[in-house]
Amino acid sequence: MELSEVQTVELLREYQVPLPISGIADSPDAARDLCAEIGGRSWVVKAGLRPDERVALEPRIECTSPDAVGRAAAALLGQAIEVAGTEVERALERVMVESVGEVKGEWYLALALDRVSSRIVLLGSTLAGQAVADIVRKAGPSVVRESVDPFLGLQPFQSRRFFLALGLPLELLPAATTALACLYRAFADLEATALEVSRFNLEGATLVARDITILFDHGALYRNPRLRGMIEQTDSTWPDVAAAEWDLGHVSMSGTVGLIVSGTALGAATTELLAEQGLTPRGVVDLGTEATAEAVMAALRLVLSHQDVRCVLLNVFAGFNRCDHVVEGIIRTMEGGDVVPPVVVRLNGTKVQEGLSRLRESGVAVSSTASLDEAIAMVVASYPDGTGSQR
Amino acid sequence: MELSEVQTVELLREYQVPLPISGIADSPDAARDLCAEIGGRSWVVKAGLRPDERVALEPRIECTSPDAVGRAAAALLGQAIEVAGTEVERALERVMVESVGEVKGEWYLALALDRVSSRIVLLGSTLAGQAVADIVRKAGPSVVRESVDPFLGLQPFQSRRFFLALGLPLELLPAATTALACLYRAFADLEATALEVSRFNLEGATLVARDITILFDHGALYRNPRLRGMIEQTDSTWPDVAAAEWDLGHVSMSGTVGLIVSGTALGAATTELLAEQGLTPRGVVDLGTEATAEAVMAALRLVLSHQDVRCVLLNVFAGFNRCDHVVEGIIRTMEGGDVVPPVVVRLNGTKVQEGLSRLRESGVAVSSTASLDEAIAMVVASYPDGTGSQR
Amino acid sequence: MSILLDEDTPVLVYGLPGIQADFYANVMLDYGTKVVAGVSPRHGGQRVLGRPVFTTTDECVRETGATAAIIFADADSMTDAILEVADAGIKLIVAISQGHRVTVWDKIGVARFLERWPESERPVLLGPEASGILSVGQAMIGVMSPHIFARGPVGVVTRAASLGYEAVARLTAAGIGQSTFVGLGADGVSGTEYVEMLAHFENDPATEAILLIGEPGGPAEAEAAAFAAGMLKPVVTFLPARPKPTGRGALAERIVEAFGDQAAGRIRQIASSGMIPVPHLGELTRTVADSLTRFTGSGRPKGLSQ
Amino acid sequence: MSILLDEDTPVLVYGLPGIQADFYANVMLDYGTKVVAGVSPRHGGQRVLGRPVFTTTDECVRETGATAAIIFADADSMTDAILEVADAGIKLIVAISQGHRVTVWDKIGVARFLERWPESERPVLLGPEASGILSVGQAMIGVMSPHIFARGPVGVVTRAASLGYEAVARLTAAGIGQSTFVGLGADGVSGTEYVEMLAHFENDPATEAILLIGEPGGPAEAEAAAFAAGMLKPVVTFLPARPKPTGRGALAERIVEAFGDQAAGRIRQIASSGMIPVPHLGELTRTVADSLTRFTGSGRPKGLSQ
Repeated sequence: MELSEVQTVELLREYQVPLPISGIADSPDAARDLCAEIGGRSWVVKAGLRPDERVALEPRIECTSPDAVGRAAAALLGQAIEVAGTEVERALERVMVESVGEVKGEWYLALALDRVSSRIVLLGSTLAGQAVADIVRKAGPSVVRESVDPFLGLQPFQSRRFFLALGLPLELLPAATTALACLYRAFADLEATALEVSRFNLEGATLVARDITILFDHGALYRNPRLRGMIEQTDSTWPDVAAAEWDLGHVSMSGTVGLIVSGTALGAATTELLAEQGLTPRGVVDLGTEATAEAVMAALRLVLSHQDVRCVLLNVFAGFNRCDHVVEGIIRTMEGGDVVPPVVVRLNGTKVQEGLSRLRESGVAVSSTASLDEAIAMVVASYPDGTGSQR
Repeated sequence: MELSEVQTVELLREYQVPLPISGIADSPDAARDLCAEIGGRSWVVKAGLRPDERVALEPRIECTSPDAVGRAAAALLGQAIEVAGTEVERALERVMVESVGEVKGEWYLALALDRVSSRIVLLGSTLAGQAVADIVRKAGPSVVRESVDPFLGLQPFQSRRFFLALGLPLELLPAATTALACLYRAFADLEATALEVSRFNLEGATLVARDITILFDHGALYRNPRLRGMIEQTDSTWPDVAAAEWDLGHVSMSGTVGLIVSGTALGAATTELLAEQGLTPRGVVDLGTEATAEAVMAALRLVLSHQDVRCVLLNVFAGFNRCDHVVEGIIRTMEGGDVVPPVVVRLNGTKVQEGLSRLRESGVAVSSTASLDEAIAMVVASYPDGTGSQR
Repeated sequence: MSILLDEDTPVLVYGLPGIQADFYANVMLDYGTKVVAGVSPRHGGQRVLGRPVFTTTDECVRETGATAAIIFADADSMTDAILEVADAGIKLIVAISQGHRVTVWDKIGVARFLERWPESERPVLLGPEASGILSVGQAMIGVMSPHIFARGPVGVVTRAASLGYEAVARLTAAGIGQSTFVGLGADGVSGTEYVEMLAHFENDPATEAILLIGEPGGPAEAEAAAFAAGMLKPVVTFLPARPKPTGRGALAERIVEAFGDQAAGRIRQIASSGMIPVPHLGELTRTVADSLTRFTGSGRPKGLSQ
Repeated sequence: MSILLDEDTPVLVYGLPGIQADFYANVMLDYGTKVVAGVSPRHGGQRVLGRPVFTTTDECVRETGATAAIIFADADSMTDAILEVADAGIKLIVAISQGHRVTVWDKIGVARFLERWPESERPVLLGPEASGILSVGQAMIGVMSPHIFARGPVGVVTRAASLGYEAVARLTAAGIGQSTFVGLGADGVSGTEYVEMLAHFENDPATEAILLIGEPGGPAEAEAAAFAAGMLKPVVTFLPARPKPTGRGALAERIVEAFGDQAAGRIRQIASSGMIPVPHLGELTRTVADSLTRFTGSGRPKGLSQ
């Protein structure tokens, strides 16, 4: 789960994180005029109002004059963005303009939950503005890290050690320690799984945290209605909203099979079996371990929302899941009509007999089996021209 | 540091602790009329507006009719109370009336910091309304206890185990667990050292926490301006306020020597030496480990505020304290005049030579020595009629 | 023989009575598990499935001598339930969260809590969101479907529940039975790791080979590979690559993989894998069968099963 | 000889430069203490008293090999400073709080933090609000006034700073010297207890008797009494009774005394005290002198001093 940059800034401001001054504009002229209002020596124009914009567009355009800001805004505004996980396109209607001071130093900071050691990892690098993968590759050993005990939280002495190792000037330590304490507090309070500050800048005499990403796990959302509300605000992330609502995992891919599974690892193994047959999923939806009929219905709606899905494969090996509950969701969806592509159902595990019997008795038009190999064969058979033609 | 009952209730209400309905009255009639307003089957009249009232007066009068409430209020109002640690008397001006429902069960609960194990002790007993010393004596092994890890806080399972062992009915566990979680949160949040609920009652179908005491250490006050403010509101606790202001410890006793020491243990040993001579302190003020001249002045003011002090003994063996700083405070106090009783100064340790020289050079009228035995002899000599006559 | 669990292990069901707890307690009983009692803060004093229900785990352990537990709890009550069960001295805990998933922060808090015990005394925690443990033909503590298992020489340890079942079903269909199946639970935050299970399987006379199912590139898998290199028994691994989420969804994982507390070890260990990889699901049974013919430990004959 | 500290122990001064740190670092240096460096988050890179100042304790330990530390810090910074010093591997820590007292909650947090080390590796923490440690004629880490000490056979351990000095001054005046003086700090929350020091003194060839100064009826004193019963060397105790505060000021103490984690042990141990009590301060030197004549351990002659 990800927030837009505007939402991120709104949240972090409450934690007294030192953030850049910014504004929002809906036209090139408005963007240009913003520069005088927000001040600064240079500016960054961003498509920061929806989470998916970060992915779809160049995330930031640096400008050294108000006119350049206007041109950057013009280049962005009106561009078409595919709503993530759907085929719907919409135009970019607003841009965000951030003021930048005289940059005298730049660092990269991130906090992440380390599930293996039950600690929080704090890491930093001088490679500001780069992706963590690049930082790993380029700066491996020079990356600075601290391990934080969740029972104690980040201690000031750790912050000082961290920033000194990153080469921050001594006189900035108190301000940097305070800023990092605010970031840590937000991270812990919001139960985030990762928080990245791509640019932790010294501008003039001031520290500014820029280009921030916060990620959350599904679990954290039900406990934090405000975060949930923020994610729901953005219609563009409908798959994310559905995923949060029904605890579904969701990954978009480029194929034509709409794949629904119980568990990401089963999804991975099923994807490999499909690949053996020349097939790729369009998307993989993970029902998790305790899917209700309603969750199954939402999962089917989610894969069917991709118009290029040619076949649906639902592969559930039930433990805590129950085949009878899954079947209930399938029947209700099929009876609701409008399901065009063929649907293959593979069920095994808890209540498999009850599930398969009920499905067959219902008379809905699905192929069903308890064997995954048979199910894969049924999917292949649903491509009358062979699977090679699938895009 | 202790709060009045009204202040305690005001604080705990913010933590959603289930508290009795109560009101404040300044006349017997008003107290009687309050009964109808606050409802209830019976009432308790208390002198609950200042912390020292708990000590000076019968803490609570139980009444079964509004008329009885009026009579109880009449008995209390206008009574003279000695302001703790001073000879000033003042009249009780207001009483607190609490509504009581149909009491179906009563328990005693307390939370306290266990410095030895670095844990928080939760204890409970069925001997509601009794002093902890009596509970220890009467109920020793039947007392129920839980040990709480400060890093984890009180866990619901511990509350359930605790209340079950106390014999609470199963159906009350959720409400009792919630109430105790609120109490624990207040305890931890306010950094209290002890929190006692003398009566944790089941009244009708509701749990009510009554007759609550919260204690704080000096250290916690500087971090919590609100608490500090509450304590300062009540002029009656001037010694406490002075103690908090200068980090002084203060104990009232019944003798005539105004004793100022560096450290409670040195105070205890000095008291024993005085006792050998037939003398008892009127009060013992502890300067602690880092007394400034101002703190010494406050300590002298504090012991001199007792009009029955016949001699002042200041006994400092300095380590982190410094004799030169202590002497500064003595000289400034003596030069300010109005010091009637003889003052004996014993100094040793850090900067003792500088301190004693400066004191002698100043010419202020005190006897001084580096030896405690000599100092005790000087105190004895200041009782011209012998120490047997001291009161 | 088996690891951690057999037909004499006394098991308590936390959350019994309850819809899910009732259902799976019945499955467990049918399979021969020695379910001795239920624990429910709200239903103490009742009897369910012919067993007493206690209000606290402490009391239950005192009265029944239970040494293992399965917990059915909502995400919001899960931390409290695990702490209660661990605090009562239970050393084998399967945790099944109902409804919402337990937050990763809660899971980390529980794992951090378990550090209060030295490693040798620390409870084994499977979950939250685990499948549980099943010693074939003896007992089950979990939410598996017992009909897919058959007795035999393969120990199975998996983080993935469904894929673990899939693997077991394939083994059984191919005539390769299992000794004990252990589902560690998703996310890898429980504090109980593959390595601990590998050590148990290595010492279990009934186990001749181990199938480990996980994720490629994870630090726990790397640690397991290093451990497996020193084992007598073959360890077969199936680590299907998961589709990477688009966007920056995997930021935390990438950071921890690169810089987590185990990261340095991971890089060292990946080079020297002591495990036999399964290329894809279709090859699983063949790879396991091959590995069984390799094992000659304990002086027993090589062979598929015995 | 001495315990924990001698003239070769490399000591860092956290909070140097600083008014109090400067003053006591000078006293320590004058006494012969091997002060190697200062640590100050704000003054790294400077030189003070001819020693380098580092920004972090980590760096200081790496560069100077310091193994002991004295911390001068405000109440609000004390927890952070102690954690920093302990995290850097320092095993003897004296903490002196400046200005306000450290809250009891903070002290408990620090003591709880130190539990991450097994007991045998846990740092010795004297304080916050301690006097420190002084090995007579060798070195001092603390805020004592060295002129009151004289070399001799009595180990002193005290929670009370001033009363400890008073006792030492009386011993010195009576011709009875000291080996090492240890001020544990007030409140008894540091996690370092009398018992640990008694064990050190028992093994120290220079110590023939121990003087323990504390409070009557405390659980730590009771634990010490039980330990002393098994020691070869005599333990003299001076436990003056403090005036009880009026009102309910001592509620926490009363609760913990009766029901704290150590309370059960306390009741058991009070009955069998292995310590020799000092009736009042005037009797202190005589009681200690008497105890010295009793000690015959290590094959050395009995005697007041040697």
